[in-house]
Amino acid sequence: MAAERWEACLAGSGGQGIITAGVILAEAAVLAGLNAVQTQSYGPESRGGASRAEVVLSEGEIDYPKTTRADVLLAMTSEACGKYASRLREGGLLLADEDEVEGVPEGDYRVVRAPINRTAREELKREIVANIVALGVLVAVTEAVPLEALEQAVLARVPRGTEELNRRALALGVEIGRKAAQQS
Amino acid sequence: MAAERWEACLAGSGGQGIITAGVILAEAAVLAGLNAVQTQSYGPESRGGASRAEVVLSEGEIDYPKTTRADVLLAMTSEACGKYASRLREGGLLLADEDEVEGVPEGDYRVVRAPINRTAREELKREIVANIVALGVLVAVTEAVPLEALEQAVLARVPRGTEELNRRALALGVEIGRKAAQQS
Amino acid sequence: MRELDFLRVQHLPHIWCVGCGHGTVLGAVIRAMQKSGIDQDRFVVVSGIGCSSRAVGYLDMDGLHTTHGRALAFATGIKLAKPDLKVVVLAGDGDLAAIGGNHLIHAARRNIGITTVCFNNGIYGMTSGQYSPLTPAGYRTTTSPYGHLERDFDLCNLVKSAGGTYVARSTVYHVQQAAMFVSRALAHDGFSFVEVFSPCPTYFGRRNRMGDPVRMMEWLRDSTVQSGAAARMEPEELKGKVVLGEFHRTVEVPEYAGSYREMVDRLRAERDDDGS
Amino acid sequence: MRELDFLRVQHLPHIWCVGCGHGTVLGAVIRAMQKSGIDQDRFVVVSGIGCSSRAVGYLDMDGLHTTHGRALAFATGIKLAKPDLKVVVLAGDGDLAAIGGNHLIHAARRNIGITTVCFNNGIYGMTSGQYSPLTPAGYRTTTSPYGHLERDFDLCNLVKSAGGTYVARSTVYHVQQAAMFVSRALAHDGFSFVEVFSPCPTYFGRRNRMGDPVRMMEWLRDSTVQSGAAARMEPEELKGKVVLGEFHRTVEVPEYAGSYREMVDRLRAERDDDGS
Amino acid sequence: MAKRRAKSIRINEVWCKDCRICIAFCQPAVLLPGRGAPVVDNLEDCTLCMLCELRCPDFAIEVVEERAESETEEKEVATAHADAAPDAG
Amino acid sequence: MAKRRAKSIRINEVWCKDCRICIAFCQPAVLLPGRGAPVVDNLEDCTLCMLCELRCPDFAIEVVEERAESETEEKEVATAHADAAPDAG
Amino acid sequence: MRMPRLMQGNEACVEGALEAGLQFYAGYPITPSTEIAEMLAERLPLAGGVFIQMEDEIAGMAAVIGASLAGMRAMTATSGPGFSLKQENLGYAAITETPCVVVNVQRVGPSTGMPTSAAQGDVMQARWGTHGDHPVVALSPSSVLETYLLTVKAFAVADELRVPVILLTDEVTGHMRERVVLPDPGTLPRAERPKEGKAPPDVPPMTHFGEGKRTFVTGLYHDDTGFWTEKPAVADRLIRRLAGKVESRRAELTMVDRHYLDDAEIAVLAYGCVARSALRAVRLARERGMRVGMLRPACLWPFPQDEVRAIAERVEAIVVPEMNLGQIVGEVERAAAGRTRVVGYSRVDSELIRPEELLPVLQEARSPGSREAGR
Amino acid sequence: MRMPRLMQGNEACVEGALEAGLQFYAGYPITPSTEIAEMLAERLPLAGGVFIQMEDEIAGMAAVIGASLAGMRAMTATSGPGFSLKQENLGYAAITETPCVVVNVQRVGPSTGMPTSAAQGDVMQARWGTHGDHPVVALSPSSVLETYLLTVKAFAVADELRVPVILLTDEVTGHMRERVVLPDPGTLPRAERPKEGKAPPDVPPMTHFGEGKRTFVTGLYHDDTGFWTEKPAVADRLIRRLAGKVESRRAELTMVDRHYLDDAEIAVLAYGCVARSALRAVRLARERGMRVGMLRPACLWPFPQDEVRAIAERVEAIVVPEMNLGQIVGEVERAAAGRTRVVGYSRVDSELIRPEELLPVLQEARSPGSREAGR
Ligand SMILES: Cc1ncc(C[n+]2csc(CCOP(=O)(O)OP(=O)(O)O)c2C)c(N)n1
Ligand SMILES: Cc1ncc(C[n+]2csc(CCOP(=O)(O)OP(=O)(O)O)c2C)c(N)n1
Ligand code: SF4
Ligand code: SF4
Ligand code: SF4
Ligand code: SF4
Repeated sequence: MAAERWEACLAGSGGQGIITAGVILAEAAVLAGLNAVQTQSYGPESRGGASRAEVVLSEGEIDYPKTTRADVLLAMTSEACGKYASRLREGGLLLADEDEVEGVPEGDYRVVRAPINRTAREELKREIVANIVALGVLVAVTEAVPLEALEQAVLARVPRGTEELNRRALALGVEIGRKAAQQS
Repeated sequence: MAAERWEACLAGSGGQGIITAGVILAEAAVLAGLNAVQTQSYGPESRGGASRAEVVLSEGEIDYPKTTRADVLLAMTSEACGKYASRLREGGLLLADEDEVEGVPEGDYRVVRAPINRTAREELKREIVANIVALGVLVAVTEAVPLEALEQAVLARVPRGTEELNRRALALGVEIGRKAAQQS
Repeated sequence: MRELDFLRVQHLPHIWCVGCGHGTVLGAVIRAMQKSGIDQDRFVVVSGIGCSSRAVGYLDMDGLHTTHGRALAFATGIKLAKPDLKVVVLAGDGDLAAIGGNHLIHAARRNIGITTVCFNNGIYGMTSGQYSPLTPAGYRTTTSPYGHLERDFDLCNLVKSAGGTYVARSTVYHVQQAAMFVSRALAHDGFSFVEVFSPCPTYFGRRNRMGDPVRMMEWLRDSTVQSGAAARMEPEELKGKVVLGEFHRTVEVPEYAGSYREMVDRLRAERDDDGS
Repeated sequence: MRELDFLRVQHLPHIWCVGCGHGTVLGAVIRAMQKSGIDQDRFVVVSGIGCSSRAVGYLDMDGLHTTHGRALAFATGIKLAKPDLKVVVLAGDGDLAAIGGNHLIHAARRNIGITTVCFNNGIYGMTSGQYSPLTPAGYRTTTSPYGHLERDFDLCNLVKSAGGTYVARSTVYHVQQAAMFVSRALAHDGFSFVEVFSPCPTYFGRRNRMGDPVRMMEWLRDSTVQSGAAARMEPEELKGKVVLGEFHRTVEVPEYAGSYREMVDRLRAERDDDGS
Repeated sequence: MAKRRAKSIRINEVWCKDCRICIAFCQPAVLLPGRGAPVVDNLEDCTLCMLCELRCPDFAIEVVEERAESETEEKEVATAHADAAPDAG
Repeated sequence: MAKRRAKSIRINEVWCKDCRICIAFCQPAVLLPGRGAPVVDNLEDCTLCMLCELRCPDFAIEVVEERAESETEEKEVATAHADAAPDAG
Repeated sequence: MRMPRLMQGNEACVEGALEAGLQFYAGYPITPSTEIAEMLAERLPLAGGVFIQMEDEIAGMAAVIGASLAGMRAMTATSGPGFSLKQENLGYAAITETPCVVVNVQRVGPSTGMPTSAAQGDVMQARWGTHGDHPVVALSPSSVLETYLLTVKAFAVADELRVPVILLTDEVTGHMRERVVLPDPGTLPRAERPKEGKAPPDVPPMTHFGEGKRTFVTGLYHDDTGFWTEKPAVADRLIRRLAGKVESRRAELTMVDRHYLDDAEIAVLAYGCVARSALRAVRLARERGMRVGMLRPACLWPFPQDEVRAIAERVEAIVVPEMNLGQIVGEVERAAAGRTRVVGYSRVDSELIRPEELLPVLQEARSPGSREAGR
Repeated sequence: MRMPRLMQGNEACVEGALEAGLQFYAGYPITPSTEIAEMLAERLPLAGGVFIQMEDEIAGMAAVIGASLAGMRAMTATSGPGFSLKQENLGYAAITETPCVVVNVQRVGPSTGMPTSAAQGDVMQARWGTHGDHPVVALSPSSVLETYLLTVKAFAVADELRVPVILLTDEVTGHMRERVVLPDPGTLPRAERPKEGKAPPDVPPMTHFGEGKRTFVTGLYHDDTGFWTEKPAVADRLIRRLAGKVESRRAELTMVDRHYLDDAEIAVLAYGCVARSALRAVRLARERGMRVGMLRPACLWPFPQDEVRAIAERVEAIVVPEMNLGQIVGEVERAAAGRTRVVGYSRVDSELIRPEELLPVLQEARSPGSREAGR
């Protein structure tokens, strides 16, 4: 769990639910008693262009609300990966979609790849829950927030009637996340 | 004729052509090679409320454009007279309509009364030229500008077809002005 | 004169010029208000900026003299905040149709319960005689010294097309009709609009050889025709005439402020039901 | 595709969402322009702010992307300065009818030679889905979460009442008709206005169970009726249907920029005569 | 009912701006131009059409009907009040 | 005149956003959904109604007529140009 | 104290407004303020209030004033372009002493600029945007919680002083989500509008439409009865009272946070979202052994000139980082009046200033000449 | 040199505009600027130009920008309320670098205020009235002749720098009639709009609609081709260049009159109509043996800070009389930066400041404490 200050940058393209994922992560942190700030960046073409969410967690005060030296970067597309990898702190974690992200830039960080989109598409038949799968992966690998808090936060935010789907997405995410972490 | 700085304040009510009179006086001065500034003050109800024109003449530069210690006050109504008499310099000239202005405030100035409106109404049958009569009176008494310049300025500004009427108004004004000056 | 009961007499005589029609329109409005039976203290009169807009200052009731063109937008706030008040907008053609044109069509579209009386003199009086969107083509104003090139709005038609549900036109020459239309407008639940031709002898008149107030009244008499008569006239005969009358009246459209209140009540009732 | 000749292809794909009708309207406009025979370099396209207003950026010609709602006012300046240019305004219903409503009715009143194409999606797309003056009553938007209470404008009728001299309506479903109307509008000398329904699946659609672009196209097909057919239908049948077609076309009113030029020429000729 | 006739026509000379609209459109020519305000010439011809009062832009003319005694009294007060501050605004 | 038929239907996969309008309203069902863009299924049924091209919001589908050789060449250039900068804007 | 929750800045503004008793909202959508309207469209009817989306921002401001004069607590929210359009009617609210709250969630200008990015470019406009002299109160929060608190405060000040109050936030603060623990409902001070007999000498009692008082309101100069006048003496009294009622409460309105100032050689003055960057920069600088402190004004107008002057006496330099080309830095210069060096730092490329980029600026401020400060 | 004639300030503005090659006017009537529109309605068609009265001030500003982009020299004139409404599109002109002239004949504000009376209440608004950072050039004449000269100048600066230029006059100067001797036609410098190959590095060449250049213009941040962009580096470059092109020409734009400053102990800084009162006051003071001088800036924005700073070094106090509650005095304070005392004097009752009333202020400035300065 985050102690001093823990930063995550979640990046992908509009429509992938990246910002929702950021919000859920921050909400999970709040449920777990942490301080949290979530910010975002988007263009006018929010429905297609690049999209980025940043989450900062801490047990204490959070002054600067954006990431400076991210502990984790979740990259859902190659573009996002190329653009934000430099934001990772030394020894940070780059979590990349196994299929979508081609060629990870060199750097002093740990790389974990997981089939996030593929799992959503093939196992869950709903690409739209890739963001929840990603959250599962991210928390499984980083333990940034307790899994119960994360599940609670997911269920509180997803549309009624989709709880079961999202619960499964999260569970699968955690599963592939653990597997990937071991392999890396 | 004005040397250093000569100030006139022309006051009456909207619709009396007070501002036009001020403009003509200033134009006459320019024709005569003097420097001149004319300013005015009016309310939204310009067609009835109080109306005031100020004219400053000089052979040199005119800095402050309004009257401070007027050499002449032309008062076409009692209200105007009461309101502005205090602006006259010591030894200045108060030129008041003989019929319209009742009760001139006490002060250290010369008072000349002339039947301005009455002349326009009765002799000329056109109350609207009272302002031109007034100009005739004013210049006859003060010699602020040469009469030829004044006539030229009047004729340049009045509507086409009314030249004769205005010429007569001016002449009558000069006449009653001279008469009044002698009597005062 | 009963009218004086509705006036802040301490501020009379008003600022309007000799023969200006605005005082006559104001009188007609007062008589319509008095006839309505609505308590003097339930009215709020709202205006913009212009000679005509000063009318609200003379009325002895709640009054709001706003910024130029915005009367209907302010009035919309008042009506929604206190739907029980009778909100009446009094303003000029420049105010309502030039700078304020957008608020006019949107208030009409919403069918919000505001009665609007347009003092139409076809000119900007307050600023000394420039053309307005109601200046008829060909006339002279200080900004159309060679004759006006633009067409004027048929304001009643515009308001109707925008959604107004009571629309009528008269003149100060036809002062009794004008008062009658205003009184029907006040009785109407929805956006009601009465255009009253009101001469500006000082600026419109003088520039167009009608400087005499009486001449302007004659012009109003001679250049207008009642809708009933107009219906029986040939297009040729109607040329250059403006039609007076009631052009539109419907009660089928719900008034906006009322609809909003209903929605609020419904939602709160639903919520309370949920809660219990 | 010939359309590409009129596009700044280096900036494609455009920013519009999956299934957004704006690209379709743009295509229709391009084809009408190409059909008009007017040189590409004689067009100036002007817009306000909104998803639709971005259209002018994609057109490979003189283009002006102005402030929200003001396209027609800017366009008026251009047209008067260079009457020979073909000035075309492309903008959304929010831009033209909400904040820009006043400029719309005044441009129509003056009958200035500007062709206006309204991309009507009944919503504010750019700001993510609030109601517009063209949102039909009852529909849901982010600012009418309980169903919209206001009525929408009949924009064609409004423009006609304001003085527009060519007025027509179509949809992107009826894309060929839309292009035909735009092409007639371009040929018209005066203020011409074409309203084209253009779906916003992202915001209008999703909130109203029509998130799928195909569903929105079906809705356009099923909720509209051609004016010819409408004339033969009972009021009952017409309920809830929007009529498409050409509603107004007259050549009797002089175009404003041309009239102004004529006046200038006449005055200068008179002065020169005086001088000689 | 007795024939209605005017008891008096009162003109508020402070408010009247002498536009002469009342005079011009009075069918029986009851009113005549005066100095600064109309004067009542032949009251007896007045048909009580009230148009002079209704059209007066300045609330300056009032046609008082013969019978309307009580109402008239009331107004007297208001008019007096008005005169008290003729130059405001 | 020979019967007009489609030579090809070209889809610009970079511009296409997969809205599927072209597919839904093609009467003879020439097009089918694909991965991210429509695929041409039975070109021979195409009636050259052109509605897919006209309605496409993304200038991403072009129906090329059998005869219109020369015009086609021209377009090739423009399309290539377009592809060159797919991510601007 | 309520449960902790993650809340968006714009949402906190909505919660604050409702807590303050908001009854009326009229506005026109614009990024990045729109969430405020959207949430209120849902919440206000349930609270018995009124939400309306008007035809434009001018109308939104007008309707707000109308509703306020009819007795409702009223507000609008917008961003740069809309704020420009509201200026005329903002001046009307000032001269008619109509309480209301105007939220400006700042984005990059001028003109349409960059609609989805943050800036602080409207700070001077908030002070001077409408024509003529007029009083202004503008509050600028740095966090989600403070957005809530200052919204409540804005209504209190508006009602108490009968002034329009501007809540000047920005895209970062407005869109940021942050853990907050809101105070219990009803615990924050609320003001009433001054009533007959209970009004301070410089704020006239307020009567509303529909109360039978025959209230007359005009944007012309007016006397105590509300009626228009052109009398110079009355005009003079009115305009000086309007300015004076805010000016004389400068001390009460001033809200400043102080950090590490006791031994500071360099002070940073920052506000809004940039204060977050600045505070971190100050901490980083302290880690590096620099004696840097910080002053954060939460009320920008009236400007806390006395506080700045006091600090100027004691430090070697005041550094003012802003997301504009230098606006508040001018006020700091004025207040400092030569007592210390004032160093501006501008970032105007739409990105939030990063703490690290301030470190060299602080360094340079301490020993000028070592590098070109600012950009 | 032409014949001497009596000319009104607003008329001089018209004559200056026509001399500068004005071809297009769009506006909306408002006192006390209306004469400008009225005269142009008569004159422009005869000059082959276009006059149009638009539906409101917003539209007037828009049409002016449209016409300018189509190649015409264009202007509009207004007063306070209209100036507030034009702000959004003024910012548009700034970011799109569209040359145009906006005349504001100031009257008493805020809001409708006192429409027929003079004030200087829009000076800060002229600088900061629109949202976002933007460059501003504002000229302020003190006489009828100078109204003519500065109008010509305004067009020259607008064309040369591709900026909107504000001519900030006032009811006194606009309505005053004064003897003038205009320079011969064609003798004053006129600038051309920068053309390809002949443009300075910081002002891009201008192409107009209808020239076959497929010009694209937007109020969004844009790159060198004019197309919108969200790239921070491009945005940064654009906004800094826009501000820089005016800032870097501060020296050329500065126009100051100096009177009796050589031996002055007290300096008066005054502009617009008040400079006339101040100059007389200075002369009266000199008659009384006081060593008083005067600095009159004719260009208010950019503000002549270097000139003020230089004087601040030498005098005991700078007195700044204004017909507002103190606007330019703030700039003077900032420029003086503690080097001298700065004393504001406000008159806000709609009357032009009288020379006599400044004498005690000057007295007090010399020996503070003898009376309460200012009001
Ligand atoms: C924003 C703004 N623009 C312009 C003006 C100047 N102005 C005052 S009244 C008016 C027009 C008045 O015309 P109208 O509404 O027809 O009323 P009238 O005076 O003719 O009765 C104008 C342009 C203003 N006060 N505010
Ligand atoms: C003055 C101003 N107000 C508000 C906005 C925000 N805004 C941008 S586009 C828009 C509405 C867009 O709707 P529409 O014109 O219908 O176009 P669409 O996006 O639906 O195509 C709004 C409100 C703005 N840019 N400027
Ligand atoms: S100027 Fe015209 S509208 Fe105004 S008061 Fe005079 S007559 Fe009436
Ligand atoms: S938001 Fe709507 S209008 Fe905008 S691009 Fe998307 S679909 Fe089109
Ligand atoms: S109508 Fe009224 S103002 Fe006119 S003359 Fe008659 S009484 Fe006097
Ligand atoms: S009431 Fe009729 S008849 Fe009698 S004086 Fe008046 S206008 Fe004449």
